[in-house]
Amino acid sequence: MPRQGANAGDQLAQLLRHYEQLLTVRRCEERLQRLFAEGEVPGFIHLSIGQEAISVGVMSALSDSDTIASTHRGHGHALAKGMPLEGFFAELLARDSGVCRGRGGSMHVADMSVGMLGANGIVGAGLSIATGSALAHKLKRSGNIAVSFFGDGALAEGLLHECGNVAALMKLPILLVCEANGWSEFSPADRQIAFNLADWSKAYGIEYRKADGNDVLAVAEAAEVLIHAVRDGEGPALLECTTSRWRGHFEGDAQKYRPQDEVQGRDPLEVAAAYLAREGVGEQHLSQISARIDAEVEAAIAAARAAPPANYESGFADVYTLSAG
Amino acid sequence: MPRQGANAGDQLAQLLRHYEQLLTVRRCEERLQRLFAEGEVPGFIHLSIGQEAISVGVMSALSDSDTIASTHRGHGHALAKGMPLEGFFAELLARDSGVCRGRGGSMHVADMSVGMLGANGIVGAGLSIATGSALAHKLKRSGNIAVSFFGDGALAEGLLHECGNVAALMKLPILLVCEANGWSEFSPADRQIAFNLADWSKAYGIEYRKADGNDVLAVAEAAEVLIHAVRDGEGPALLECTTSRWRGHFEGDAQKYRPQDEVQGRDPLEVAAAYLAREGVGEQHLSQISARIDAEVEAAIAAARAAPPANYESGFADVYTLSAG
Amino acid sequence: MADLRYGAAISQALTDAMAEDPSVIVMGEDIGGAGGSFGITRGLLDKFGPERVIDTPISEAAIAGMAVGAAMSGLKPVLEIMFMDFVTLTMDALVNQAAKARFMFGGQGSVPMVLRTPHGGGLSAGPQHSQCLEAWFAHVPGLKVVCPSGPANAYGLLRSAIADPDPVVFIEHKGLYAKKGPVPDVLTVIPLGQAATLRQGDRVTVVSYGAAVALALAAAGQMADEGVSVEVIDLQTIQPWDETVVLASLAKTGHLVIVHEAVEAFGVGAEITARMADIGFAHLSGPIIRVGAPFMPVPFAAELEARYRPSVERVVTAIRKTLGKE
Amino acid sequence: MADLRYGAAISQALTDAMAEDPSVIVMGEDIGGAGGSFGITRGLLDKFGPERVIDTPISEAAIAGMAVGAAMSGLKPVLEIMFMDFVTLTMDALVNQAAKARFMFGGQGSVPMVLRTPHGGGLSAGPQHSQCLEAWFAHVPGLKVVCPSGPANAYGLLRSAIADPDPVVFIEHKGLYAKKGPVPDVLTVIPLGQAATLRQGDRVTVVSYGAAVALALAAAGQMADEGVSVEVIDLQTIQPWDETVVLASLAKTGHLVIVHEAVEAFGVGAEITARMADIGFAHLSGPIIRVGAPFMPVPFAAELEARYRPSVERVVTAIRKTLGKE
Ligand SMILES: Cc1ncc(C[n+]2csc(CCOP(=O)(O)OP(=O)(O)O)c2C)c(N)n1
Ligand SMILES: Cc1ncc(C[n+]2csc(CCOP(=O)(O)OP(=O)(O)O)c2C)c(N)n1
Ligand SMILES: [Mg+2]
Ligand SMILES: [Mg+2]
Repeated sequence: MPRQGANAGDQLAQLLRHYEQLLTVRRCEERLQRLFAEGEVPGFIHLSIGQEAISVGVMSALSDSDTIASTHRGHGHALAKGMPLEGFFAELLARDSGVCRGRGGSMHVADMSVGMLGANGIVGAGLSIATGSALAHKLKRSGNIAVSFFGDGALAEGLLHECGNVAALMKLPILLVCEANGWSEFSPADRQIAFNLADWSKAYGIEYRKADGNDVLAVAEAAEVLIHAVRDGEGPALLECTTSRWRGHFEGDAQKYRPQDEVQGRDPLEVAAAYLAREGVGEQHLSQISARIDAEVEAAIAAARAAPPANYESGFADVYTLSAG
Repeated sequence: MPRQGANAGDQLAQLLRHYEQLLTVRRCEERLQRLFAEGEVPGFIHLSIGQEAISVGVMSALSDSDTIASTHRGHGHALAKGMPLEGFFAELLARDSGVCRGRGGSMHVADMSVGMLGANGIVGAGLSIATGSALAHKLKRSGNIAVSFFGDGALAEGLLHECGNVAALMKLPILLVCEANGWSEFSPADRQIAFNLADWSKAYGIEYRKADGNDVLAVAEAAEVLIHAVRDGEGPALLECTTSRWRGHFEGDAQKYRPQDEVQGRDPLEVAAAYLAREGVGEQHLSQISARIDAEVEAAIAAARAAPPANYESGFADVYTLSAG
Repeated sequence: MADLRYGAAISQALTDAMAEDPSVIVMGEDIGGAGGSFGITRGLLDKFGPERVIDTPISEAAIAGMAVGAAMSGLKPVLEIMFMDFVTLTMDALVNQAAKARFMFGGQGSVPMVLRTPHGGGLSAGPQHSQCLEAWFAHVPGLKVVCPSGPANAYGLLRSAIADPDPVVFIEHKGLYAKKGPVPDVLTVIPLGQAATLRQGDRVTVVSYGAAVALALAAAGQMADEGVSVEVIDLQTIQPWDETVVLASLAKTGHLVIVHEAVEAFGVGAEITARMADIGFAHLSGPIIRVGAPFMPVPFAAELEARYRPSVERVVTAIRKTLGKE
Repeated sequence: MADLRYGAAISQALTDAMAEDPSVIVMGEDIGGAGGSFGITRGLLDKFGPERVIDTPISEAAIAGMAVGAAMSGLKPVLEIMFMDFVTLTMDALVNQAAKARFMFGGQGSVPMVLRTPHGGGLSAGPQHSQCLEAWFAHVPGLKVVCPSGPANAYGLLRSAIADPDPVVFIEHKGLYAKKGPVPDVLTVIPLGQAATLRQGDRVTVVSYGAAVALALAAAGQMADEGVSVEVIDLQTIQPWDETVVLASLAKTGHLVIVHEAVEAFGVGAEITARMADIGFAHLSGPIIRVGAPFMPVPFAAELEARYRPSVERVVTAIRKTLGKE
C-alpha cells in the first residue's frame, strides 16, 4: 500500500524509516522487558509490543512542533515522536539524565522539545490535554495539530464525549487515535463499550477512518488523509486502529484471564518487512539495520547505566516556582 | 392524541388529571415567582414555567416506586411525582416542615417516599444517580424503572456518555429525558452541543423518541411506549422533548442575552385545554379546577408560613450517623 | 486612592493581563456573551474577541484538562469555574496533571494556568453552591492557592497569578464581588506568597484570608475598645503561605486565632495552627483557636446559613478564649 | 490467634458482608473476572455471581454516582477505585452527592455506600499512582474516612463501614496487602470512630494510621531501648477521629507526634495538631511534631521514593525533637 504522490525512491526511503522506527520501538521494549525481569527497571511498565505500527504510522505524518498526548502505554509514542533513546532509558532506569530526571518513569515519559506532552497514568486524561493543545495551535495559527492516543478501554471515560463535543464545536485541529487492542486491562474491551466508533464519530460530525493497526503503511496513509483535513481547519478526526497487545497488561501480569487461543494480529515488523521485500530490500539489509539498532539501544542503556541516579533535592525546585510575582 | 387502548371515560379522566397537574405546577411556580420577588423565598430558583408538560407527561407513566433524578429546574418533576404541596412550599420558605427541613431549598427538593431522589445543583449529576437507581431496580427485580431528567445544556457533560454506555451495556431499566428548551443558562444550547440526540442514541444502541414537550399527551404517549420497553428489560431509552423556557434562567435574570423575537413554544396548558374542549370540557369546568388548585396552593403556602422556621441544631444529627458500628 | 468594587478589580486585572500578553485567554461557561454568572468577564469578548474569550459547553472536566494542554502549548489560560463546588469535576486535571507536570516531567512542562472560582456562602445558595474547598488544593504539591480579601489585592494577586509559570487556583468570594474598597490610583501587582499585616497589635494575632478578613478586622476594632490590641494578618496566598510573617507576629503576641469561612475541621486553619504549634511553640502563651464553619454542609435557610458562617462575635469569643478571658 | 494477610482480611470482610446481607454488592474495574488489580475481590464472582459482583467500564465518575443512586434505592454498594489517585474523577459523586444527601434532604436519603481504594507508595508507581488524599475527604461533612493498619482492623472496620448507613471512604495501603498479621480466631467487628492504643507509654504520644502505624511502633520500640516510654495510638478512623483517646494520652505524656504517609502540609496531622493545640494546650510540654511526606509529588525512582516516605528514623527524630533532645 505505497503512498501516492511520492516517487519510488522516496517511498522506499520512507518504508525504511518506518521499519527502523518499528524495530527501534520493538527492541527498546524487548530490552525493557528483560531489564524489568532482572529488577533493573522499577514500577509498572506497559509495553506496546505488537502495536508499534500505530505510533510509527501516525507519527510519520507529524512534525516536531505537532503535539501528542499519550497513555500509560506510551513508549512507542514517545520514541516514534523523537524522544532520544538515552533519555528514555535513563528515565526508566531512574537516572538524573532521564527525560523526567527519574521522577516520572515509564508512565510519564515526556519530551516537550519534540511535542511529546507526556505518557499519562490516568486513562483518558490525554484527551483533554491534546484538545487544549489543539486549541493553542489554532489560536496561534501555527499550522500545527495535536494528536491524542488512547486505548479501546479508555472509550468509556466521559472525557471522550466532552472533548469530542468541544473539538467538533470549535473545529479544533486534533486527531483522535484509538488503539483498539481488544483489551481493557484484564477485560475484553467489547464488554465495556456499547458503541462502535464509526457511528459514534458520525454522531459528533467527526471524520472517521479505520485502519489495520498492524500495517504501518495502512496507518500512515489513513493518518495522512485525516491529518491533511485536520490541518486544513476542517475540525477533528478520529482514526481507529485495530491491533493486538502481545504482552500482559503490564510486565509481570500472569494473564490468567486471557484465552489461550486468542488470535494475535500480524507482526507489524513482518508486515513492514514484506513491503520491503517487495521493493527488493533483502534479509541482509534488514539484519544490518537490526544490528545498528541493537547497538544504539545497547549504547543508550550503557549510557543510562553510567549516568548518576535521580536526585532528590533537585525535585523541590520543580514542585513550583517561587517567583518574585 | 388520545392514547389507544383506553376507553373514552378513562381517557377523559386521564386528561383531566394531566390538566390539573399542569395547572398545579404552573400555579405553584407563579406563586414562587411572586414570593421570590417579594423576598420571601431566598436563594436561586429556576422555574419550569412553559415546560410543565414534560414532567406531567412522563410522570403519568410512572408509579410511586419508580424513581426519578432531577435537575436544578426540578419543581415540576417534584410536584408531578407526588411531592405534597405543603412540604414543597415549606422547603422553599425555609421551614422545618419543608421536605428537606429547610436545608436544601429549591435546588434540592426531594421526597424519597414517592421516588423523587432530589433536584440537583450539579448539572448532569442526576444521570449517574438515576443509572445507579436503575441498577438497584434491576438487581431487586422490582419491575421499577428510573428516570433521569436533564437539560439540553447538560448534554455536554461526560456523565451522559459514561452513563449511556453503562446503561446500554448492562441493559438497565432507565429512561433518559432531555428537556430541550434551547438554552444552556445564558447561551443557546445549539452553540454548545455538536451532536443530535437521534444519532447519539443510535450509536449507543439506545431506543430514541422525540416528542413535542409542550403537548402533554404527546409526551405521555412517547414516554409510555419507551417505558414499556424499558420495564420489559430491553435496556435504556431516551426521550427528547422540545420545549421553551418562559422565564429567565433563574428568577432575577435580566435576560439581556435573549433575542426579543425568540419564538416561544405553545402553552402546555392551552394545548391540554384544547384537548379537553374537544372532549366537551368547557371553560366553566376549567375555572372550577383552577379555583380549587389556587385554594390548595394558598393553603399550602399559609401552612408553610405558619410552620416553625428551619432548625439549626437538628442539622448536626443528619450530617452522618454515629452508630455503634 | 480611589474606590473600586472587588468584582471590577478582578475584571480590570483580566483586562490588563490580556492587553499586555496576547497568550492570555479566558475560558469558561457563559463568560463571553453573557459576561459570566457574576459579571466578572463582562466586556472582555468585545475587547478581545471570541478567540481569546471562549464560551465553553458545560464540560468542566474537559475545559480544565484543556487549560492544562493549552498551557503546555504556549497559552496562558484563565479558566472560570462558576462555583467552587464544581471543582469536584476538575480535580483530575488540576491535581494529577497541572500540579504534577513540572515535577514529574523533570522540570519541563510548566503549566501557566489560573483557575478562578468563587467560594463561600451568604446567598442561600445551598449545600452545592457555597462550599470553600481551598484546603484540598493547598494539600497538593504543585498548586498555588490564592484568596484575596478586597479589591486592591484581588487585582494585584490576580496579575501575579496570571504571570506565574505554574498553576494557580484563584479563589474569589461571591459575597465580596459587589463590595467597594480603596485601591491605589495606580493598581499594583502583589507577589504571591506574601501576607499583609492589616492592623498592628501586640496581644493577639488573628490570621485570616478572603471575606473573613473583614470579620477579623471588625473583631480587632471591638477588642481595641476593650483595650486588647489585636494584630490582623491577611494571608492573601494560602499556598505557599507566609510563615515568616505569622511566626514573627506570634513571637510578639503569644496568642493566635485563625478565621476562615471554610469548614474548620481539616481546613486551612489546621495547617497554620500545626506549623505554629511546632515552630512557634516556644512563643505560645495560650491555646490556638480556630474560627470556621462547623462540621455540616452549608444550609439553605438564610437564618441557618447566618449561624453557620463565622461571625465577628465568634472571632471575639476566640480572642477572649486564647487570652483565658472566657 | 491466627495469622492472616491484610488483603485476605479485606476479602473476608467482603465475603462475610455479602453472605449476610443480599443488598451488598461490589463494583469496580476488573474486580470480577480478574479479581481486582490487587486480588482483593478474587473469588467473589464465583460465590455471588455477576449481578452482585459487577465489572464496570473505566468510568469512575459514573460508577461513583451509580453507587450513590443504588444506595438511595436499597442497595449497599461497595465500590473499588483501583488507585486512590483516581478518586479525582469521583469527587462530585462523593462530595456533592453522597456526603450531602442525608443532611440536604432533611434526614431522608441515607447513602449506605463504601468506596474502597488503596493509597500510598513503595511500588515506584510514580506521582499518579501513589497519593494519599484522605485529608480531602475528612474535610467534607457527611463522609466517614477509615484507614486500617493491619489485618484485624481491616476486617473489623470494613464490616462496620459496610454496615454503616452513611458513605464511607475506606482506604487501604497497597504496601500492606501482602503483609501478614495476627487476627483473633473469630474475626470481630470494630466500631468506626474509635482509636486503638497499641502500646502504652507515658513520655510521648505518637498518633498514626494505616501503614505508618508500623513506623510508629518501631520507633517506640527503639525509644524504649533508650528509656523513653512512647504511647502509640492507631486512629483507625480518620473522620470522625477519636479525640477523647488522643487527648487523654496527651494529658498523660504532654508530648505529641503525628505520623502519616500523606503530604504533611494540610494533611490529617494538621487537624489533630490543631485540636490538641486548642483543647489540649494546657497539657503540652513541647512542640507538636508531624512526620509526613514533604511538599513534593511522589517520585518514581525507588531511592527517591524511599527518602520521600516517612521512616522510623524520622519518627525517632520527631520524638526527640518534641522532648527537646535534638
Ligand atoms: C482513570 C483511570 N482508571 C483506571 C486506570 C487503571 N488502568 C490503567 S490501563 C487500564 C486499561 C486501559 O485500557 P485501554 O485504554 O484499552 O489501553 P490498553 O491498556 O489496552 O493499551 C486501566 C483500567 C487508570 N490508570 N486510570
Ligand atoms: C456542573 C455544573 N456546571 C455548571 C452549573 C451552572 N449551571 C446551572 S444550570 C446551567 C445550564 C443548564 O442548562 P440545561 O441543562 O439546558 O438546563 P436548563 O437550565 O435549560 O433547564 C448551568 C451552566 C452547574 N449547576 N453545575
Ligand atoms: Mg485496550
Ligand atoms: Mg436547556
